[in-house]
Amino acid sequence: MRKGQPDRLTTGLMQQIADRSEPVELSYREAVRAAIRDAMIRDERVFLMGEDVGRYGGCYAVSKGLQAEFGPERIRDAPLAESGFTGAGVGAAIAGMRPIVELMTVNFSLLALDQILNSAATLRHMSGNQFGVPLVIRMATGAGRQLAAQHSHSLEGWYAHIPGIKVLAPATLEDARGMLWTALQDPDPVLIFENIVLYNMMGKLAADAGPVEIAKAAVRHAGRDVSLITYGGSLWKTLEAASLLAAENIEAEVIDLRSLRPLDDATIIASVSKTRRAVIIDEGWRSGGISAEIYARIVEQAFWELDAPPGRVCSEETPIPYPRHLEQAAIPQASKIVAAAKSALGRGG
Amino acid sequence: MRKGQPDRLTTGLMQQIADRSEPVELSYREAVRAAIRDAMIRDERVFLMGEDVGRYGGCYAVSKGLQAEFGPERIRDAPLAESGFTGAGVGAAIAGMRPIVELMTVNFSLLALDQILNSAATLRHMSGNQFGVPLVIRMATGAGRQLAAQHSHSLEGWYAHIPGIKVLAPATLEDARGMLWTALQDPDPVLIFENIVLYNMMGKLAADAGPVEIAKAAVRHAGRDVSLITYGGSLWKTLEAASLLAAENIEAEVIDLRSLRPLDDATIIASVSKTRRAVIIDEGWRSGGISAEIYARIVEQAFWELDAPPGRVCSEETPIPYPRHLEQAAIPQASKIVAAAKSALGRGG
Amino acid sequence: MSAAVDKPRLSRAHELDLLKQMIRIRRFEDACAELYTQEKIRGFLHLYDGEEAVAAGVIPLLESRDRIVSTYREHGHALMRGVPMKAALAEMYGKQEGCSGGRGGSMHLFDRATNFYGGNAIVGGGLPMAVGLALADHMRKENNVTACFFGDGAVAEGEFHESLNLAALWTLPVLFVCENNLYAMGTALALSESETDIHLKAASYRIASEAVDGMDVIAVEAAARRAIQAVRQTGKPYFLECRTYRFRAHSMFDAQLYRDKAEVEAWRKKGPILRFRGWLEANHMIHPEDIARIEAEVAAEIADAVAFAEAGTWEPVETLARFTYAEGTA
Amino acid sequence: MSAAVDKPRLSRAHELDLLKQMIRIRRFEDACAELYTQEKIRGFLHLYDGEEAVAAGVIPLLESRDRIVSTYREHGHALMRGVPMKAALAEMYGKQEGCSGGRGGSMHLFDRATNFYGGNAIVGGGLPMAVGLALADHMRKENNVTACFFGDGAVAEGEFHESLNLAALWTLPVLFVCENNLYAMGTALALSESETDIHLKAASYRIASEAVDGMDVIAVEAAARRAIQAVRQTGKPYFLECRTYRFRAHSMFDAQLYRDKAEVEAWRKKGPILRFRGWLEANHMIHPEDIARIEAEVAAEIADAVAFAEAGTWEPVETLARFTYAEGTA
Ligand SMILES: Cc1ncc(C[n+]2csc(CCOP(=O)(O)OP(=O)(O)O)c2C)c(N)n1
Ligand SMILES: Cc1ncc(C[n+]2csc(CCOP(=O)(O)OP(=O)(O)O)c2C)c(N)n1
Ligand SMILES: [Mg+2]
Ligand SMILES: [Mg+2]
Repeated sequence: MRKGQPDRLTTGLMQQIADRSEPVELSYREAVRAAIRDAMIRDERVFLMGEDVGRYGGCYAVSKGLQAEFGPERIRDAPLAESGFTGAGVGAAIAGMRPIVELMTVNFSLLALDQILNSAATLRHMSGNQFGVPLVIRMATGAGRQLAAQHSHSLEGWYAHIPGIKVLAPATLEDARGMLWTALQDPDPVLIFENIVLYNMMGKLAADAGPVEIAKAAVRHAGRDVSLITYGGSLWKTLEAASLLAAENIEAEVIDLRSLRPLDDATIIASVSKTRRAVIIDEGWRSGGISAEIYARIVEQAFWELDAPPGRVCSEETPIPYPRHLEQAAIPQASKIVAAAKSALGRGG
Repeated sequence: MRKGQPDRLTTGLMQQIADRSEPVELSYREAVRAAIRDAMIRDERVFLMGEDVGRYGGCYAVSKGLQAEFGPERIRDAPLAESGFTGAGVGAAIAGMRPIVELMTVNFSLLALDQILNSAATLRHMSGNQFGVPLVIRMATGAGRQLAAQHSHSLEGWYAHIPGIKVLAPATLEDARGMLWTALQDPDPVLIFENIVLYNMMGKLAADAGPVEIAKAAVRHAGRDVSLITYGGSLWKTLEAASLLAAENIEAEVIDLRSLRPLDDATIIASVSKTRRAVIIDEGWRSGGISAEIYARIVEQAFWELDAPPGRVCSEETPIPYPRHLEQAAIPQASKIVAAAKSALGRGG
Repeated sequence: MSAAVDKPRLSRAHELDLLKQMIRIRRFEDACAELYTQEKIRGFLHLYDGEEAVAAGVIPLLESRDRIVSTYREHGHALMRGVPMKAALAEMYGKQEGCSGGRGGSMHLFDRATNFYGGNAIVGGGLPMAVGLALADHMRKENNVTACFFGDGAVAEGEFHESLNLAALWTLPVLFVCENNLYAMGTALALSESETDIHLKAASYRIASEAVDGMDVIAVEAAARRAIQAVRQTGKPYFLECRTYRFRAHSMFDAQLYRDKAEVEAWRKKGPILRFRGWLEANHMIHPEDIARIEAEVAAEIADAVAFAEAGTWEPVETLARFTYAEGTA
Repeated sequence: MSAAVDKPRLSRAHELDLLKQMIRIRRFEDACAELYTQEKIRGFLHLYDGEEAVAAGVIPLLESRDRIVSTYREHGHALMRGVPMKAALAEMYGKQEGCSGGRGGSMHLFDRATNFYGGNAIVGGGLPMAVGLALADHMRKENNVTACFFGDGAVAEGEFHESLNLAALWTLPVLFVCENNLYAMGTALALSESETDIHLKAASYRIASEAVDGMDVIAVEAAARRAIQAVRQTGKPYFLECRTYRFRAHSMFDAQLYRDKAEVEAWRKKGPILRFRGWLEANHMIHPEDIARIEAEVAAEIADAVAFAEAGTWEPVETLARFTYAEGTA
């Protein structure tokens, strides 16, 4: 959060939510905070652990105020030791707690990957179902803030390769508010990726908004001409593209995957079978990204329904550069999505 | 290597090679060793660094005898500190050396992933071409030795997602012998994955075998009915499948990708355009594996040539279990490849 | 405070039991080595031969509610903890009756019933988990101890450093037990650590520490008693370095090029079983019949375990992917 | 042995230059902060305000053939090293004339000409690289020193541990410079380390170490001279902890909820520039004209740098993916 910018107090928000009055206006950041707070209140086994989640208030101000409310044991500031405290989350989860580990950003999660892949993801299977790991790991992801090559990764789709974990990408306030609790109920490790450009997004949310299911993709905009399949930060660019296409009488259907592992094949295939054309939009690098998996699944399951090869709009295959114009050129944009959709419709330039 | 099993001495082998006499018979392990030895002799900037590469002789006996020949500075035993010594390889490469870092197995490489992705892969780009990282990282990969969930990963295809690095998968003696030197000439980081089941594979190699190019895929068996696209340890299962198919009058073309990043689209598309049918075989987990990327590229570039959706034969999406029958059931087998090829030909059961 | 910690059980029965446990581990692993050559056990097999005094000295002092995190060299830990020998062996056969349902093999013995959190095949990988187990206890104010075993090689890993710091910083009841057998595979300690006196490293984290002769089961037991007592009373971590030696190869694939036969022989003479038995004999605390009885009991248990493992069943391939996620959730 | 190390240049000219360098860094970063509010500089901007004595005390003692590895808080290091101010500022603008071609921004200043191996935005990520640079020198028997800067927060990372051990084990000429400013973002040292006396940790690796008042440029210089001399003479690593303080926020996004204004104010009174200037004045080594001259020179240099950066060019989007691989190889 930019310094000095006023931040709505979670307590006030929660009060409003508790009133179950009209929909309230809040930011994505506040929705995540409300979700954490809610979980902390509902289940005393829940705690939040990560770098600067406490006194600092979270690197993106998500957990601001929570340490004052829940104390330093349950809103636990961790030293810079990503592998250590992620592994500690694994251990605490096995022992019956419900830790939320915050890895600050996906860029630093690489330091914890051994614990995620070799411990969290394998323990239930290799112990013959004796030790499950009900751990939630949250992290920020994505480019768009000019943070350059080491701080702009979009690796959520890459993580979705790993059996044994689930991968969620809340794109809406409702999901930011609702996915956490559902993830905490899951007996297995769940990774939640919050796109950094969404934190400041404002919107309305039902005052009594609560947990949401996490198994299904959502059709965020119905259309019959082409399926635009995306998730996370790219959802909003895709919806913008759908508006632009509508102006040209192209009715795009926009699917928000919500979960990257497992993927909701049924929703994807139903849409593509209807529209017969698809474009996948993903802020990850193209080669070997989740876009390729979605691509393969569409063709595997709907080859005979397709009128054209699906398209992909992904990030350029290069580390993200610092200057704004280059950064924006590197990642998906509404204009590129429009072009890809038209090209899928044989109306390319 | 199994204890007590006789191991041909590299020196003897090299003598034969030096003689440039008839093709010699040797193992894949010996081919890799010859490649390392050759590089050490040719270029004094080259050194090998990793756990147990020296006194122990390499966990798969690849570097046996080399420390006696080149000394402990250049065949450098490293402590268990994967991130530390991989990063040291990055630094030494920037400073003008030509390190070969051995990460023992891909399973441990996760501990070094930050150094690979955030340093090795980004430095040239983010420094504006001032600092390239001419580093080669070798590691064993794959299942098949009953090493269970934490020691059986096939993540080479996953690594191929990262821009800034190259990924090689030598499947033949010739490539095991020849790719290393070419990789060392590359000004950027190159990861070489050696499948553990290949180390004991025996074969003949020209006595004067040397460096090979690494930009192209190879057609290992020509055919016109279906393209079987694979690499590494699965190549041999795929060739076996091609023989089985031949017995049923199906002529399969077998493509060995050799390089997973970059992929040689031209060779893949030429083959698929001819056969109009494809099956991709990959020991990695299916979802989000390199198989998906190849799948997407085929459809993107040859949609109108395809007579059927391509097939995939990958590993089951579960950690690899210890018992042999389960492990073998988890990974690709010739029988599954045959079935997938027939199914692509509409001759499935 | 536990009875186990309170009274040093220096009775003859206790001494005999210590000896028996060490012999039991040794004979069991001799059998495993034999079964490996018969290809009943496959994959990597890491034997504990020579290091038995550590498990035997430390583990019986833990309460059943305490927790244990181990490595791929964990047969001795599992047996001492009470994982039934037959379940451990069936696991190494890969049979469904194994303590991990046959999925894990030798490197992945798990047992919820005894709070045995596994075999871990990633060097250093268990340390953060131990910190987390202890963190859960700390947050719930449960006075359990988590004992975390690891080798000298693990000390060089970043996770060692991160875990010790976290445990001390957060005041967590972890007993770190370093089994320093002087080698990490073929890498001698001096090639792996700039400071080879490992227990000194604990000071960097303000963790109390002690080094003990790991070939002397009585010394290990005494040190472990102090250590466990300290953890239980203070809730703080403690670092115990047990200096020991591995008599056999690192795994069954190791030609042992990195050390002399003579070195191994010299250490064998200091072996924990030989030494303890000699001491018991010298003190007339043991009779030849005792040894005979122990050997017979152990042999019978092993024979039972082999029969059990042989008779075990293979998991059908149909359920291969089961337990990737909890049943009914994926 | 280098002249720079040999004779402690305690001349007035030298003292004035030290002061000037610190003022130069301070004013430059004041300008950066201003340019940030104007949105000329974007992304993360980490200022060195308060820590200038470290860079000014250490870096001039290095030879041009020596190497420097830095962090995302590296403007001061870069300027001291001789990276032209205008190239640094153009980089922060993202212009092609920047020292990294505009690709890196504030966190990624690189400069091959001065052996400046960058800004690294991964905490602890530079330590293994420093080990590798020194390894190359060691293997080629080149008597260079690699100075590696990092914060107190980095000390908790596994890579800190792995790197110190490797440097000591392999006898590599690395000067580890810990800039202990008491906070890692909002995490106070006591919440990050169980042992807060950081330099003591070097003993775990048998690395010689020293802690110095990092607000006293003369003390830093003296300690750095000893340290660099030791590294150069022995080829071994050395650990220098500089105790300092960051006056400003961690980055431009930090509301500083974790510390009192009063604490910051108290430290400001001990500021390296204030203190050194006061000392020079008390000792009549400086005149008001000197300050005026320095400020004028610095202001002119900054004005030039701003003009240069403003006039710089944007890289065309067509070359976005250039240098992902070396030209002509991918
Ligand atoms: C992270 C990691 N790196 C490498 C290996 C391969 N490996 C297995 S055991 C071992 C040596 C470990 O030595 P130590 O910690 O001393 O335990 P010991 O085997 O002596 O009991 C190595 C290098 C591994 N399993 N995990
Ligand atoms: C591996 C990693 N984890 C987290 C971060 C986010 N982060 C950036 S700076 C910082 C604090 C570092 O503190 P310290 O090392 O003391 O350096 P200082 O900023 O005080 O100079 C953190 C947590 C990061 N960049 N890298
Ligand atoms: Mg050992
Ligand atoms: Mg700091």
